[in-house]
Amino acid sequence: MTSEVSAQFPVGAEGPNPVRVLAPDGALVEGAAPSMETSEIEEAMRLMVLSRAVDERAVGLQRQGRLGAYSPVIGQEASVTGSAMALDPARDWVVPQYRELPAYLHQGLPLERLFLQWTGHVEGGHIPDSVRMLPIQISIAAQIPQAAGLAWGLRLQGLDAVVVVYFGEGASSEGDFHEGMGIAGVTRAPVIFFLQNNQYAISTPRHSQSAAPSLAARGPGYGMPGHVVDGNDLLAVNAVTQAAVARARAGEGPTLIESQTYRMGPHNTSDNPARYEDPELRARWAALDPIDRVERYLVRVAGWDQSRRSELEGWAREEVERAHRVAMELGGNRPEYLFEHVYADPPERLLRERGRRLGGD
Amino acid sequence: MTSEVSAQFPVGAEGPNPVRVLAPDGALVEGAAPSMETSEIEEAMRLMVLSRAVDERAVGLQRQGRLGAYSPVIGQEASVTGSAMALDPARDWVVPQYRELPAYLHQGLPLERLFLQWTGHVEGGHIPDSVRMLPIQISIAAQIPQAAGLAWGLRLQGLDAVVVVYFGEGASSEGDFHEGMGIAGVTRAPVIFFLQNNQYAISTPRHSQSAAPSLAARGPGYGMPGHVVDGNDLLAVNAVTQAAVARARAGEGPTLIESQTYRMGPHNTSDNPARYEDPELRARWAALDPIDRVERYLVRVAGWDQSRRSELEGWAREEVERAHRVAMELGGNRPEYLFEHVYADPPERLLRERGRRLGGD
Amino acid sequence: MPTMSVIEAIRDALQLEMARDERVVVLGQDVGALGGVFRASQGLFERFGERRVVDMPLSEGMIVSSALGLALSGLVPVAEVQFMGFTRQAFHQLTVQAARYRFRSRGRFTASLTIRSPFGGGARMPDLHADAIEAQHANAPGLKVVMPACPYDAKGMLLSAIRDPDPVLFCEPLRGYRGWREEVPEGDYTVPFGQARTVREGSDITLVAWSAAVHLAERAADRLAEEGVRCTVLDLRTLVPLDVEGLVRAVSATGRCLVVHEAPLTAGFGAEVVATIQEEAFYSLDAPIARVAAPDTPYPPGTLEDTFLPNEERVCRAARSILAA
Amino acid sequence: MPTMSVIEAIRDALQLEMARDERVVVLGQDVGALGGVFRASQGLFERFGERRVVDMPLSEGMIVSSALGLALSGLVPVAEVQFMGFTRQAFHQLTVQAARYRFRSRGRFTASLTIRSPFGGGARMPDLHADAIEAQHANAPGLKVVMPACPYDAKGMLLSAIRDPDPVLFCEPLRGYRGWREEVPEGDYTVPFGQARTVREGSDITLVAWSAAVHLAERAADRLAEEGVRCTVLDLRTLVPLDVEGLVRAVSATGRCLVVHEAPLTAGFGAEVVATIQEEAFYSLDAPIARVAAPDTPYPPGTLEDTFLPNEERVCRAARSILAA
Ligand SMILES: Cc1ncc(C[n+]2csc(CCOP(=O)(O)OP(=O)(O)O)c2C)c(N)n1
Ligand SMILES: Cc1ncc(C[n+]2csc(CCOP(=O)(O)OP(=O)(O)O)c2C)c(N)n1
Ligand SMILES: [Mg+2]
Ligand SMILES: [Mg+2]
Repeated sequence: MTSEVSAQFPVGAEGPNPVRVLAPDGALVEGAAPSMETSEIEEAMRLMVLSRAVDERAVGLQRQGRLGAYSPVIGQEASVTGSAMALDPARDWVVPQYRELPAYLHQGLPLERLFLQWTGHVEGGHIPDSVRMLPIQISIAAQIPQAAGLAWGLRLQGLDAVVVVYFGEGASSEGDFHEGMGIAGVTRAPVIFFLQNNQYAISTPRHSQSAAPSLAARGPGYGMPGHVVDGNDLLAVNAVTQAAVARARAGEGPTLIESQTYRMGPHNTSDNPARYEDPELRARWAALDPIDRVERYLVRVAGWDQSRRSELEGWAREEVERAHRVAMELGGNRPEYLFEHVYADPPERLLRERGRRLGGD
Repeated sequence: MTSEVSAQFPVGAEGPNPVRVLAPDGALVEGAAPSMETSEIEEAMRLMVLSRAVDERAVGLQRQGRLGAYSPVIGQEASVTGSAMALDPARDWVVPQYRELPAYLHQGLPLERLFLQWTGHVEGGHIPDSVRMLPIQISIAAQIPQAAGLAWGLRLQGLDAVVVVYFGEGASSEGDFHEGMGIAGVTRAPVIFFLQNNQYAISTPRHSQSAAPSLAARGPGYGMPGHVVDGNDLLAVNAVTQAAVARARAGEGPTLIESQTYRMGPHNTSDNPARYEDPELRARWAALDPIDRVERYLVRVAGWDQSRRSELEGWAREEVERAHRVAMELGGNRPEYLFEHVYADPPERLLRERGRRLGGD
Repeated sequence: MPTMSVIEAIRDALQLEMARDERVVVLGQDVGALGGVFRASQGLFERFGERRVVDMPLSEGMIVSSALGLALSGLVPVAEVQFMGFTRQAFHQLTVQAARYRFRSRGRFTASLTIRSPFGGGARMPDLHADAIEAQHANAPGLKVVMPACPYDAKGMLLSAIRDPDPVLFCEPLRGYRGWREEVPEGDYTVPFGQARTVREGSDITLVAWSAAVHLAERAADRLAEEGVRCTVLDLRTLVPLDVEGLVRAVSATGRCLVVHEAPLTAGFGAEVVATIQEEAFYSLDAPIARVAAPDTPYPPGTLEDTFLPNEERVCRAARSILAA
Repeated sequence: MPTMSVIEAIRDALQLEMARDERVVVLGQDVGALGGVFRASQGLFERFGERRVVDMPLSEGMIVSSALGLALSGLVPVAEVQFMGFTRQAFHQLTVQAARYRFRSRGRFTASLTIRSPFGGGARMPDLHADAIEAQHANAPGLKVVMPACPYDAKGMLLSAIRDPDPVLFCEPLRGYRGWREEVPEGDYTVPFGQARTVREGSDITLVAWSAAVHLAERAADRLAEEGVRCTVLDLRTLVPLDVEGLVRAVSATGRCLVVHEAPLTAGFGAEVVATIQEEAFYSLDAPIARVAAPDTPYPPGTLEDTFLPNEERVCRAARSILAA
């Protein structure tokens, strides 16, 4: 009888090959063309190099106790930058998890505000009015259905905005992921679910997260396509995201993108990957550095030499110092901040307590 | 560039054709063989006819105010019976939603206990020790991840039990569904997710529930196969479930089955489908009555005539009366029940309150 | 003035506000063609169309989180969660995410969203449908928890809730959906939050309640009146914000107080009421404040509701012992 | 006798019980090779293997609901939810599903499951990691809520929790994970639920607290002692079951009481403590009971914790005004 019973939706042993545009040696793969102008790729380099400089500085500051927990982007710069640059910050939105620094900068968030975030200054979450992004989300996956609702709402208001929501492969296990995908599907909301599969959720490896060979396989279960992309390939990520943006903008609905990449740093500055990381896996990915790959491409097509990268790195270090300095000038939190922005119209009881606490000590 | 960007997991406009064994006229479809002996099919008839007799009586009783809300099975008898009969009640488990009466009976739950459930008697939820099923679940989808955990636990204990968990297409929108599928996938738990897509969740039509052409398409996203089956075809449902049971028993992991059927009755006895039901859709499904289809098959292969069905119906009515009578003999709830089985070891404070309340009024 | 039941008052508020403010969208399970399982949104789908009245998939988490997303986009969602107990499925989205957007973004983002949800006994609903969990939400700063007890308040407070720039959990007394008719003005009016309502005044004892329990307190007060006991009945109306001053005033005037609610005793909101009064009006108290609540058991099947829920007899008995103290 | 920190005591209880009872399985995020983000399960994976120490996917709902399923199958799961605030993601599975299986099945099924979860300030954790929401769980009949304050209790109460046939939310004081070393017996012992612990006795005022706040109460008591004030410090240990008798006894003896907790004031568990005392010991009270708690604001970033959380200064000041009353 089992011959009658065909599994209409069989599971392959392995996921599909990811979309790739740029080979690790910086050459375009056979038949591929870049989706970005050279000037845009140079802009991407700038964001990626800046991001890595922030990582370095932040880790240093954290060791000195001058910064709270910080989640380095290292290894995922192309994944974040390539996707973010498919957006138009003048109309599109970014909904963050917490490991997407270049995307925030591309949307227009000043770097100094991020230092405020990491030092635990309340102003860290205060996104300037002109910047289309939500605050960083620490409650894993909570932002996913919110992003779907945001996209749906923007469309209901006749705007042609697109929303990209970032999250990890860990986040994709939460019920919130399912609920966000579900509502985006039925409302055809212009949202792109950008899943950064960096192989770990703190110490938990990808295979403990789900038995699916590919997480992109979840798209069709919500009536949307699912793509797998080489997340260390700036141009592939950008191309796949551009296509998803076009689809969303045209009213054709949401897309799920699984960007396969690797977290080259610790989960955050209090984590020690030596306890759980697979050294072979790490070595394989280390050879696929996303910034080096783009640099090799620029060497090939735009006449870059080593000095260009060093110059950028120098600029980035200065920019990081500047931003850090500006952030520190704001000073620390003040007790009264605790009582601000709790409600538009705070209850009497809270006002009384405020008076007591701020008056008293 | 979009030519580079192939959707590895594209979404078809329509779902696949469901597995079918028995044509509406009661003939086997070309090349199909029944997965059940004729005697088993007669047993299935017994369960299905009994279920329908319960539906009729329960609706009547509810109108007289002698029963709480009741959710009729009508239209879904083959879907429930065919799947339940793939199980071995001596080792396998059923985890219910609430619309699977024949499955409970097949597991060995006495019908009288269900009358207790529907009249709101506390003993309604008291599953006898020998019966492998959890109590009916009213909180939609909450049972799904519990079933996965149950299956995982049985396997960890070296048992070769399989768990079938029932739920509706509405339930598949809850985060609980995702979480249950997820853990079953990674633990390869011996559980079958039996999704009864009866086209409505109260008034909400299937297409408002999800944009996926088929809900079975969700299987691969969790590393398990997804099947679509004609839920009004007893033999197809049984065959597909048997295969899934064999797979689970062999340690190969979980399966998702979408059984496409139709709720021919109201959502429950306080619902009025006239407000929302699509009459054409209803008419199409009305022609596909699952009991009639099996009867036609038995007429063809086992020499059944009209009298067999009438006899069964007579027996069923009597059995319903008997069960109802037995249930009523137990009497109503007694105040002390409120304080029983709250904790193995109730807090002092609760005992005091118990004394106060049971002593006082 | 027309008379309305609670459900009619709610429907009236919804249609008025949808007509007045284009940004208002209604979403929830079965709120469209069916008009809601209790008909709160009846007629809205036909009048305002499927873009503004949305049948949602069966997921409370999805309903609350996408309502939050809609609010972040600038719309004004009014979401229905079919039963208050099922707000637990959306607990983090409501009590943390919606409640803290303003704070976490220093005011850049606000969650101007209303969650309507019925609760409470009396209708003999199936398992898990009647749970009163208002206290669990009241411990979530950033969220407002409002609990009208009558049609007039239901309408005026729902209009306040929808217009409130912060998230509001609007809890509706299922028991009163079809009954409790009273005169309700046509057209626009609001009932402000944080102002308790004196239902009746009496000098012997103050009965404090909210939502359906207010009616129980009134009935008990009637019975006590026959025994010559004069009760003040205070309807808190909103738990957050809490009208501390009104509460203290009402209790100080009588020196005796009884709090009545449907939720289980331990950590129910009655505890907050008692704690607040005793902190603020200790020296006016002539007797210990008592609570009449459900016992610390799960919500039982309908036929055990009479044992589980507060009733007139239990309220009167508790009042008498306070008066005897 | 060896000395242990809170985390060592927890680890010791886990390994003892896993060795003693084969049915015990440990599950949670990062509990395997990493040994838990706070190392509570360090060494268990190596010793008991991946079938009994399971790294779970990132979903608290999944963790709690599959632990519940494991319990229904006859195993004895001990699940870690990385931070108590994230039990909200599993709220209905914990506060309804696990809490009511016994009741709903008339005892056929029980949820012998323990959820361990750290909480509380002092460690300057990121946003949303320190929330104290014990009161929200305490309003869920069927669930037990236990909150040890010291290594000795952490070990003995965890052993009680695992052996308890009912679901237990075991809340761990993050602040004391590495500190608060004290002598803890090797081997098996249990600390029963529902028995408050008298940390010190004094005749002027009773400070009531649980979990980390007990240490704060002790430090405040030290300071007050310098002013000649003798404090009783009572550690409730478990909120459900609540040791009503012990609480009443301790407060009656001094006639004055202050409750200290980290959760926001409104509808925090302090309200229940105050309400219970004033119901049961009204005539022994010489002054209103006060609560020192967090204000009704969201949990702020770490550097605002000092403004947000109760501290010695605030506890002493409140105690002094009670004594002056
Ligand atoms: C709801 C919730 N559960 C648990 C945590 C603790 N936690 C913080 S980060 C993290 C892992 C996230 O993994 P992933 O989504 O893959 O993102 P990545 O850090 O790898 O970028 C966990 C478990 C949390 N912050 N929120
Ligand atoms: C968590 C939760 N949300 C809402 C409800 C109210 N409700 C009861 S049945 C139902 C529809 C269920 O639809 P489906 O899962 O398709 O099962 P069906 O009734 O069609 O068999 C709803 C919304 C509930 N009981 N539980
Ligand atoms: Mg990750
Ligand atoms: Mg259905």
